Amino acid sequence: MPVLEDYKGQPPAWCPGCGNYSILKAFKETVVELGIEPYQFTIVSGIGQASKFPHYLKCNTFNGLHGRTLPVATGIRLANHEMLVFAVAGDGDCYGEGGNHLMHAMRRNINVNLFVHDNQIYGLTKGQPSPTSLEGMVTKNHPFGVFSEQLNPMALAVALDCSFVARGFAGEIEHLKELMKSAILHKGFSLLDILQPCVTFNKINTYEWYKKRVYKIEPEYSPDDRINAFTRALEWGDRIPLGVIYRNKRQILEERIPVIRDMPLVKQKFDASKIEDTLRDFS
Amino acid sequence: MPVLEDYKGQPPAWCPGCGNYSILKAFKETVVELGIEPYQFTIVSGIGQASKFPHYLKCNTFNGLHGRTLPVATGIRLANHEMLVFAVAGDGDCYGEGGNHLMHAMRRNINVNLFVHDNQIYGLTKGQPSPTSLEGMVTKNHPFGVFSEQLNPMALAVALDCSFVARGFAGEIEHLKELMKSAILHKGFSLLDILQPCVTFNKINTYEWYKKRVYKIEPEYSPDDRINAFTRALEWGDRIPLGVIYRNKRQILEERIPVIRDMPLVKQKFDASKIEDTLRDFS
Amino acid sequence: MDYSIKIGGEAGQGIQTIGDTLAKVFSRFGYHVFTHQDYESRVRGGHNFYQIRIADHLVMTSREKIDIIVALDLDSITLHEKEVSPRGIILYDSSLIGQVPMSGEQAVARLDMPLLELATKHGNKIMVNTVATGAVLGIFRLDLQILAQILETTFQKKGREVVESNIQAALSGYNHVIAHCKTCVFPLEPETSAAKQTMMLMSGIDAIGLGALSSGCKFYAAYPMTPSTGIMNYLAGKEKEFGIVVEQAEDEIAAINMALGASFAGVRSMTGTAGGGFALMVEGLSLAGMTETPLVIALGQRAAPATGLPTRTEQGDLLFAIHSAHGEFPRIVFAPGTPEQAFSLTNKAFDLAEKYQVPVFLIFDQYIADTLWTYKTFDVNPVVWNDYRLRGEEFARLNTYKRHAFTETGVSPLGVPGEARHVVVTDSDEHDEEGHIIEDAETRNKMVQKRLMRKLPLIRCEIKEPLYYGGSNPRIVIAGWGSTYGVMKEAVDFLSKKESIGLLHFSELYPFPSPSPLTQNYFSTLKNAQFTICIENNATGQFARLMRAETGFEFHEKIHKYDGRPFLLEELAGEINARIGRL
Amino acid sequence: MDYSIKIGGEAGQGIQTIGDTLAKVFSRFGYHVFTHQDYESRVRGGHNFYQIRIADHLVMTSREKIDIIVALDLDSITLHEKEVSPRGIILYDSSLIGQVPMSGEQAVARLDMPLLELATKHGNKIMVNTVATGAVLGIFRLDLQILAQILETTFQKKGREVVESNIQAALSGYNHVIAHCKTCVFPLEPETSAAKQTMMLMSGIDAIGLGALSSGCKFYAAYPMTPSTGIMNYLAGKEKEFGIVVEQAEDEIAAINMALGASFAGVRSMTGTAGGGFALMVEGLSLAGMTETPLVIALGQRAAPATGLPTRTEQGDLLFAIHSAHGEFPRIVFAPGTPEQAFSLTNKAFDLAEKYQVPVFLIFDQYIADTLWTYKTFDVNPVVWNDYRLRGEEFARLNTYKRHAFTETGVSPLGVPGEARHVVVTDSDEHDEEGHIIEDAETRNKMVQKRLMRKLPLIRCEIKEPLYYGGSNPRIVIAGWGSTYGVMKEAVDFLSKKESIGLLHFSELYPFPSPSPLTQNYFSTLKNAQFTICIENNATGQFARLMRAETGFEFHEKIHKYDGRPFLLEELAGEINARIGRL
Ligand SMILES: Cc1ncc(C[n+]2csc(CCOP(=O)(O)OP(=O)(O)O)c2C)c(N)n1
Ligand SMILES: Cc1ncc(C[n+]2csc(CCOP(=O)(O)OP(=O)(O)O)c2C)c(N)n1
Ligand code: SF4
Ligand code: SF4
Ligand SMILES: [Mg+2]
Ligand SMILES: [Mg+2]
Repeated sequence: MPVLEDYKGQPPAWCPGCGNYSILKAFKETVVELGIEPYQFTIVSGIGQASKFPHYLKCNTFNGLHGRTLPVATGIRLANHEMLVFAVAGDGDCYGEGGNHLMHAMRRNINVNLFVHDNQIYGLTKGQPSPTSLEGMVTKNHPFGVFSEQLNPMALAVALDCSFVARGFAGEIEHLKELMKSAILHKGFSLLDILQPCVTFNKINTYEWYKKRVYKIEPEYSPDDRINAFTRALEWGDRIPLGVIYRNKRQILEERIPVIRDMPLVKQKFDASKIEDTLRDFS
Repeated sequence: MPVLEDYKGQPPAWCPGCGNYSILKAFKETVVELGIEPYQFTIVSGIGQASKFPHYLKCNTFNGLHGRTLPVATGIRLANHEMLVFAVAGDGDCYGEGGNHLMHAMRRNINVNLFVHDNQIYGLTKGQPSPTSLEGMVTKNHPFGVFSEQLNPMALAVALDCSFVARGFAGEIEHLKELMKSAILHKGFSLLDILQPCVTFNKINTYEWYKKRVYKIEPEYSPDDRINAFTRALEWGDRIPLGVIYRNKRQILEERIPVIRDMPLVKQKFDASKIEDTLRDFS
Repeated sequence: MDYSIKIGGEAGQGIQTIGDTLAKVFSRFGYHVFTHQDYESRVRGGHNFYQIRIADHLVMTSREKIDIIVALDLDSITLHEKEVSPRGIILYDSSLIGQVPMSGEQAVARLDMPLLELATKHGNKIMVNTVATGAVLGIFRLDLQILAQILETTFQKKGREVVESNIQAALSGYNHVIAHCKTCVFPLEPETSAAKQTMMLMSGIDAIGLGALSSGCKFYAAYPMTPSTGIMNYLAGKEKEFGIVVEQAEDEIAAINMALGASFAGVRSMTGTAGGGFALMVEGLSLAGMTETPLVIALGQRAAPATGLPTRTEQGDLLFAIHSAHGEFPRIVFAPGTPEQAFSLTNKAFDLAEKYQVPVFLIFDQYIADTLWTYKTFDVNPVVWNDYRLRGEEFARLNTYKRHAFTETGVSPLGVPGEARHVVVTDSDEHDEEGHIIEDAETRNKMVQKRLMRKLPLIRCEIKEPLYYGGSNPRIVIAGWGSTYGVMKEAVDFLSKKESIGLLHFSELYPFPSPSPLTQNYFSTLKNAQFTICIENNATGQFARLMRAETGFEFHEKIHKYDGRPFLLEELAGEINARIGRL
Repeated sequence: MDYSIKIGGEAGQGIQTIGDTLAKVFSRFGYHVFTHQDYESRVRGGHNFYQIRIADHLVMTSREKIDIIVALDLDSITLHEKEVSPRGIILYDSSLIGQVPMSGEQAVARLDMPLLELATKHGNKIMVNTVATGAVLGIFRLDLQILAQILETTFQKKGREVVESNIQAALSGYNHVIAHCKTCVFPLEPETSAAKQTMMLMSGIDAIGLGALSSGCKFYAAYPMTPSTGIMNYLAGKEKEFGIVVEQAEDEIAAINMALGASFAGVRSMTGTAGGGFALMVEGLSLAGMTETPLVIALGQRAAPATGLPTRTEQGDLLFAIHSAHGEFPRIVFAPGTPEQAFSLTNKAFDLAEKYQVPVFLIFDQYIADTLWTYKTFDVNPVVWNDYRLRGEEFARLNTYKRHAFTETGVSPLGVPGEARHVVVTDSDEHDEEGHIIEDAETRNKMVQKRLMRKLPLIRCEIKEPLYYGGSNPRIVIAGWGSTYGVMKEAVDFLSKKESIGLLHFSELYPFPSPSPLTQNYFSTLKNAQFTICIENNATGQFARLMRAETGFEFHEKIHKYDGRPFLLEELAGEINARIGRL
């Protein structure tokens, strides 16, 4: 059984007080509690503050390009679907640069757990608005404030019939752990959007701002109804729901591809002897 | 007043019987009936069968790259918002390669009319599945059929609070013309998804297939309610709704940017005399 | 014996079926065949053609003069009549294509035959193609038996009746020619016919697919794009038999990143695209370079920039492939000149990609992708296959593991994540041996040295010299790369009757096969020649520029073609002759 | 007089504020200033520094030896103490950074002063920066009046009280130094002080922004990426005053396509990014080439491949910029070596982009972007501004209009859509004069000739020769490009006491300024030199390769640095000396 110490990574380069620390804590505890060993999973991350995440624990890591976590994660799962795969990305990373991959990963329903550290800002590049920034937010490159409507990742995910759609908050570690566990245990593509205060650049969506607004979805709520889920997904502003918003039982891609149904690709030996036969196609 | 003859373009290179012909006819009649002159609008298209569209009429044309219609259209509108701008794209073009731009164009609410010729297939490249292809469709590169869930552009658009969301059908020219007119007259980003039989490569979604399923949304339907709209957007299969599914009155980007509120950028003269003053910033 | 047949018509009329079938018939009879295709970017209509050359000797290019035109549209006559050789003939059906205007200066033999009528008589009008195929075989008086076999295989799924009526249709075409055109006889060398061994027909694109298959490629991600789609189709057809996963990505960025993910996870992986699609993969290429993830990229050139002439050919992306992506890291670039080279270089690409953990390019083009060549056999046995990855026991046995460990060769151990308790960490940021982000100058320097400077000389040693063809000490040397091999070689054959001329063909282009004392020195051939010509299917002379950047050598002359079409034999020989003439 | 100050500390401690303020004070007093920055890719913590050089003569590079270190963290001492000159001193506050270990071999003067205490006394601990700034000025005995003005401007929004307390804090730092460190006195050349004219401070990145502004740029679309974000910030700050629209795109692909759309619609437009972002724009670049849409691209290099060292410098993307994108089309590549060049080349970029309807690159890097230079004046008047587009009456007057009409120069009329009844049509497919898709070889050939072959020689004529600095007939020539100008020039000054040495600096790189009889012949300087060295901030020598590809010339030696840091004066001079020594 792994213990927390097994997950010790590099010292984080985040700002003191950053919401990312809580997410890191929640994640480490989650994998420890689920008994998952460092070598048993891979984190794919992009570029941004959030994406430094895998360096701060210990695990297989592909820290790739800004916005491109999901294709890499998809490739890994298709090559080895016995590997537990996480994609960790920022809101800019995943909803901005990488928006197209998000849409299509949901359609594919590849069994990847996507955790978006949603600080509603571009942190690493020092404070430009992200797709989830509030309308009106003023930044150096937006002197008149943001004009685009805030992206609602939950609504987007429900519209794309994403297999598992949830929202967590860095200020609610225990609840966040529960969501992480549910995402991991859920078979199918999971989007867990995590509200994460950026204490340095986002002076609007602070801990206090979130705390005043978030609430945990009532236990009676059934995340299986898509219309209901859409309604709930639209909630934002005075009240922001935390919890599982939508869930379905779609078959995962890895189980649909005949070639890998029985054995992960990476375990299948290459048999050169059959090549000669294929030459018959050409005469 | 323009007449149909003013819109004569190159001879189309589409297959006989292709649904694109009807869309072309509907479009030409629409602009003629609205009295719009060829020089008064610009069509931006991508690459694909659909994207050859602007060559087959007469108008300002930017036939750009596969998947990149919307950024070009956005640039044109920001530079000159007195220009009426259309983006014409295929389903692969717009929902595949260009998916990210679609999401963000909806958020921006730039006043562009996007017409997607949705034949649920990649036509020009000879029959690969597109994001709207039905699950299970078998093609040369999908011998076991498509595994991804079919993208629902209507649901996606409602989730992103797209300003105008409608579906037309190439087999219903008059109705399609009405939708085109509504889209043009609507102030805000408009997505008009047009079901378009590809008689050569899509042997599933034929004229007959569509005809059996499509119905016109009842006049009592109010497209102003987002939840309702989402419910309607999810309809697909035995019954496929045609008409305006969703509509809102969001302010368009062009009206929010202070600099261009009074005059299009392209008409604003460059005043070099003010440069000297800005040097004061540096001492 | 050396005949050329051109089948012309609109897209969708099935000229490719006729062409492929004829190529198959002749190759099964043991003749050498070469075909190339010319088609527009549309699905129906327009004007396309399919050109076949049949000979009793090795052929590897198309010629200018045509012996038989099968005209399924009027353009096939109006545009191509001037190409018909004096002995040539045009087959057509005026009930299909209308009245044909009188030909120009010199009258060309024409046979207006009732293709449609015969087709309808034996079934329906689709069978026009079969009638035409039979008619061509009639001209050669070539036994229909093999055609019948082919029709059988093609139509067996549609039932006995369809097979039979097609055979009858072919026969009717055959007989019509014999009955109505006494002069339509093209003699075949008798000794070359039945006795000879059946030939295999191989296209450039299939050779790449087969090469990937034979190299243990297990993952292919791509977004459809001419002329690369054939690789995806080929491998998709082999998914089950060979345990391959083929994924159509949402865009090219996803394609290359998926391929990198799969490679990281432990399987050989590949992506393919055309120039414009590759343009979108450039950031991913840089990622492959930084993370040292093995990857093979098939890059199909077409007439550009931008969408250009999307179904046509060009050698326009050589310098792009070599210099693409920000930053500096090693890469390998191959450009096959024949399907055989396409096969073996694909294999070498997979081997080197994994051996050195670098991206490897296979640059091809629309022309080589679509051409069909004949081979007596196609040797798939000398394929190299080593598993350079750390797996299972071997991996588990290590006490410590660092993905990017400094080593003498610069090559670090490539562990398969999950196969041992070690974690495999890599990063697009500059990193330390373990794969974690760093900022310090010292580690940066060491990593650049490891990744780039140590590996590069080793990779350079793997690069073969260019192929030299011709006599020793040639007065004239022509040089080129990739798909122009066939036409250049035949041009040398053609010209060497009168001239002392040789060919240098480069298929392993980067790292550039620099002349060195260790290798046999091709460079002296070049330097000692009195006159050198660089031949490229582009406008700016990219290879000539590369040669100068690498060696300082400058060619005396350059021959460029950039209209989207390949060089034809007489055309190229003529161009070379003209340059020699100016000497 | 030539002093260097290094302010070191963690990200977020405000070392940039101290640095910028000091630079401003000295430049307002009329001294020459040069600054450069070194920072990690993080927002808080780590170790960064800001280096300032102050002199009574023009300075354009940083030096190795430091006179004053202001240490806001311990690393500033442990890492940099060895750089301190014999006369130098380290300022710090042990209550902030803890006990400082004894220094190594040679003892360096240290002043442990109560920065925090003084700050808290006058307000709060944030004012540590103000105290430190005052202390540095104390060492120079430089009147605090100008600092007071600057503090006034900086804090006026926060109210009188804040301004006052900052001034008091500065004064307390100033007085503390005078009271407690008798030896801390760095004399300033008296005649250079008050009498002299105030200098302007200009960074490379602001110079590009200002250049765009002065060239009538009206549209800027980009996705944030170091080191280019400053351009977006600068232009966004001028949106209202100058009628500019700045749009943050969803990704770099959108950015370049938006910029093309705006340019098509009739306004001057630009995008900016770093190497990795540009990698995503490559397909769009090809589109600009094919559609002949004017575009300026600011490409900020950083240490790569992939994410690399994202806040550090490199000259790694030269060959990438020149060869990026599929297909062949003309482009222009500039790489400024000073803010002044950045300004004027940005202007030239806009002019040529529109004049020839081609994409133009401004390649810069993190180093030049962040450096501050002083100028007596910054001449914005000789700016070129011609409107090459067809608008209004002029456009309407035409009988016919063809966007891609064949012309003698290859340049077709660039009409603004909507301004006349003509339609403006362009296409990423190969097209005819009107802009409609074509397939035929003849039109293709003519378009390639128009787009590429006719324009290229004209563009070539616009390219200036490299700048030569040094005496005539130098024995040694060093050469380089872009941001290394300053350090190379000072190295020449430094070395020319003993050596006959000159500098060739290339800032207009492509089309390459080929030696020609028409232009003054820089090439002979190079060829006649006994020893030539190419100096590049990269690992592979990209410029040297370009030079060889273009001219066949090969440098005798190369000096490369690729650790993400810029060359410093003594370091480069030493490297050059070492090579000369080996002669
Ligand atoms: C292709 C590309 N474009 C831009 C960048 C620069 N960049 C690095 S991180 C980042 C955004 C960071 O925001 P987010 O993804 O929300 O992560 P955060 O730092 O807020 O956690 C950007 C734009 C990049 N590295 N690569
Ligand atoms: C970047 C890029 N990738 C791929 C292609 C090849 N390509 C051309 S059209 C097309 C898809 C066509 O499908 P769709 O957009 O649905 O249009 P349709 O032909 O069906 O109208 C593709 C993949 C391309 N031109 N550019
Ligand atoms: S900038 Fe924001 S997101 Fe980044 S580490 Fe600091 S607080 Fe966290
Ligand atoms: S292939 Fe399909 S979409 Fe394309 S023109 Fe033919 S019928 Fe229309
Ligand atoms: Mg963020
Ligand atoms: Mg389509």
